Amino acid sequence: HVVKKDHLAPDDIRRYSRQLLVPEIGVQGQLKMQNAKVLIVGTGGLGSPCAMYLASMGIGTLGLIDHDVVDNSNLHRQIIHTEAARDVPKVVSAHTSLSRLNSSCRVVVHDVLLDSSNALDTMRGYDVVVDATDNAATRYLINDACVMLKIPLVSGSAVRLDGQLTVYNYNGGPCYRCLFPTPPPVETLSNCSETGVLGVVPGIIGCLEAMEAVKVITGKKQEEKPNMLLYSYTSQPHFRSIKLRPRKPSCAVCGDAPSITELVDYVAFCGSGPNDAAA
Amino acid sequence: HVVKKDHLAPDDIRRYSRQLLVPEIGVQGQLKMQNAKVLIVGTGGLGSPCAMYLASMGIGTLGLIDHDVVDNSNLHRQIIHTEAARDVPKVVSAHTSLSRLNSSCRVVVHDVLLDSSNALDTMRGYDVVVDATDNAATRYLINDACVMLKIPLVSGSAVRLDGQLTVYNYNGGPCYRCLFPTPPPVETLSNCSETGVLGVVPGIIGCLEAMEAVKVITGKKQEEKPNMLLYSYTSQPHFRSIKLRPRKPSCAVCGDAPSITELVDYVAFCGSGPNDAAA
Amino acid sequence: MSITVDVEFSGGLELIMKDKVRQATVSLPATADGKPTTVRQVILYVRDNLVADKPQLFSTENTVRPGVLVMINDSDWEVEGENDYQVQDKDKVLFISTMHGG
Amino acid sequence: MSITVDVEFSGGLELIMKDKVRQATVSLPATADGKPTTVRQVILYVRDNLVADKPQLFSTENTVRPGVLVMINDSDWEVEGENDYQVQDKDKVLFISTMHGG
Ligand SMILES: [Zn+2]
Ligand SMILES: [Zn+2]
Repeated sequence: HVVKKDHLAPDDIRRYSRQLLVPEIGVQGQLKMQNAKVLIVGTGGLGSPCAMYLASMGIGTLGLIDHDVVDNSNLHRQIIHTEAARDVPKVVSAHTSLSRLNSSCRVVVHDVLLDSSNALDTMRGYDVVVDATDNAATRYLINDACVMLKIPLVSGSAVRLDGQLTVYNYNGGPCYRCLFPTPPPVETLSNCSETGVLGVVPGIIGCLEAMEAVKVITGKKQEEKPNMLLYSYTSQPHFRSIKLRPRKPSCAVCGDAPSITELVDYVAFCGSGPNDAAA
Repeated sequence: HVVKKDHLAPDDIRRYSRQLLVPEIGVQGQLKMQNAKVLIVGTGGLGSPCAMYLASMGIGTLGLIDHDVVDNSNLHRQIIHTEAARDVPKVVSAHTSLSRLNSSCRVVVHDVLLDSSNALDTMRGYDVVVDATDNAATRYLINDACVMLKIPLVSGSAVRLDGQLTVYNYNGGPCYRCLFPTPPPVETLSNCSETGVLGVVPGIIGCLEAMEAVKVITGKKQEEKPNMLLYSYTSQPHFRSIKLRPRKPSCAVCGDAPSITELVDYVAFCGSGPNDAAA
Repeated sequence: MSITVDVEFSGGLELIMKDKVRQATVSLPATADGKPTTVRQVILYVRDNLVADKPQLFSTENTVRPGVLVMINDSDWEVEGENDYQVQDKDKVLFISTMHGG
Repeated sequence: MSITVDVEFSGGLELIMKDKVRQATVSLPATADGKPTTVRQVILYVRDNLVADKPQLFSTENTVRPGVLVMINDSDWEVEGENDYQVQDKDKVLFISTMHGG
């Protein structure tokens, strides 16, 4: 249990002085960040910059979930991990880096493979969840758990030279299932290890996920209508924002009469899971 | 002198395998990155993610220029610097972090205050220059030196909740002076220490600067018309791209009959310099 | 009278198109019975004319496959009536495949 | 006949406007001599009516101050003829202050 702060310590005023000067943040915004608990699922390409910036900006509690160890082929994009961390569990390596950046950030590590047996207990109590994972089954799992736990979900993805970003289950907007009620065919599923990704693409999207988390925490996000940001290095302009539907009353999980009221087997649902390297 | 690589070592193939899978990058793109020399001026909010991603993606030589030391109030946004690096010269701290991320990146540090006496010698020989500085005088200095040395200039800025990004002096597009022939009045000048900035805003723009550098190196940038990307957390959509003029034949530095053919006194020109805390 | 629409592919769908096109302008013939053209007809046209070789990666059951969002003039087609939306001349239809990588 | 234009402020210019407005729709009166309205008149209108108290932070010498870019319908005004561009009804004029921080 963490006691809520109601004022900033003198050290914090010096450290975060540049943020306190931003009118939309100020002391109240900084306090909201310091009292916030954010869970980042995945400490890979997206989770790296997201965790580093959230910790640096002064988020009070950061939860990290990952079951993987650092591999050589991660290093071109997963900047929270150093060469020395190869073969170390990613959450351990990430914790080390975050402690170097901001020792006052409380980091809670979960070295587990998130599944329907542990998701609700692991995710309960967080104010915002960031989806920084790399497979469809885990994305449905996180979505459903967020709906059941009533937690806003910041969701990003990055493949090749493209990225996508949405906040689900927030302020009358859709959840992931409202948009994608049926999982895609197995042969369309792919992740970074098959299709590749330029290192800085998850950097861009991960930073934007951190920004969305801040917007949710400070309340600024409430002024926005549901939307999805698309990024592509190969289209001009690189960024475009598209308007999304509101929450669907007929949604199986967030709808008015949900048929899914507890977590299911998401690997079976998608026909492919977090450990399947190829489709 | 660095020998150009014409093939990837087996270790590099493993390490950068996810990038090699991206069709627009591939082996040729990766070799272009490994043979490239990028100079980042400023290792603060913008320079931090830009340097980290460029090093991680496999840029062969990274030059870093900064004359400052790490301050407590930098840490909320300058994620290349750790708490332990407080009071250490920024280029030294940055070099340490980059070596941890990618020991095969050749880092050249310049612990100097860039001015008209040293800029040309320091900047000569780089393929791309990234402007990650925080004041108008240095921005004019870097621009003029890039024009004289014929180096494309990736320029970003971040203040409060807003950012801007442009590539100058490239492919028939404008230079900084083409857009801003006259420096702004001194009372409009400000930097992060006066107006503040949310930590992740330079994160977003610095990542995008790294992406622009990659696009210049791989040649992809040639397909684009001159443009400026605007980012703001307070406008919807957050990103917009605006079309810029081409190079101005009447420009004082990059025009057909330039009146500025050697570097001038930029602090006098702007009425304010890199060491002026307030306008 | 035929209708012209701009179609665009994103999130990897461009890779399954002929020549990996991201964008195309397509002319849809008038319907035989004089009924308006729906976005479903645009989807079937794309499936039959633009997709390179695996139509099931774009379309199943006479609509887009699961995991594809359709945006009509930058708005979610769900708001517009989905498959039955009547396309107007010069409409922009964007197909986005959801991506899972990170 | 008056002309209506949307004006927008970016890069910090919004902070020097009354109520820190980012966007406003302004109606410019017809010119007395029947001449077309130019973007210079938009600039002077903004200076005299929207800027809170320091007009010189927005405009000097009857145009925008140095360091401000003007975009007309998302294109650099330099291409359009700068101050003398004849504004059309419903034009969007975006004023961007260059930022130097990092
Ligand atoms: Zn739903
Ligand atoms: Zn010029």
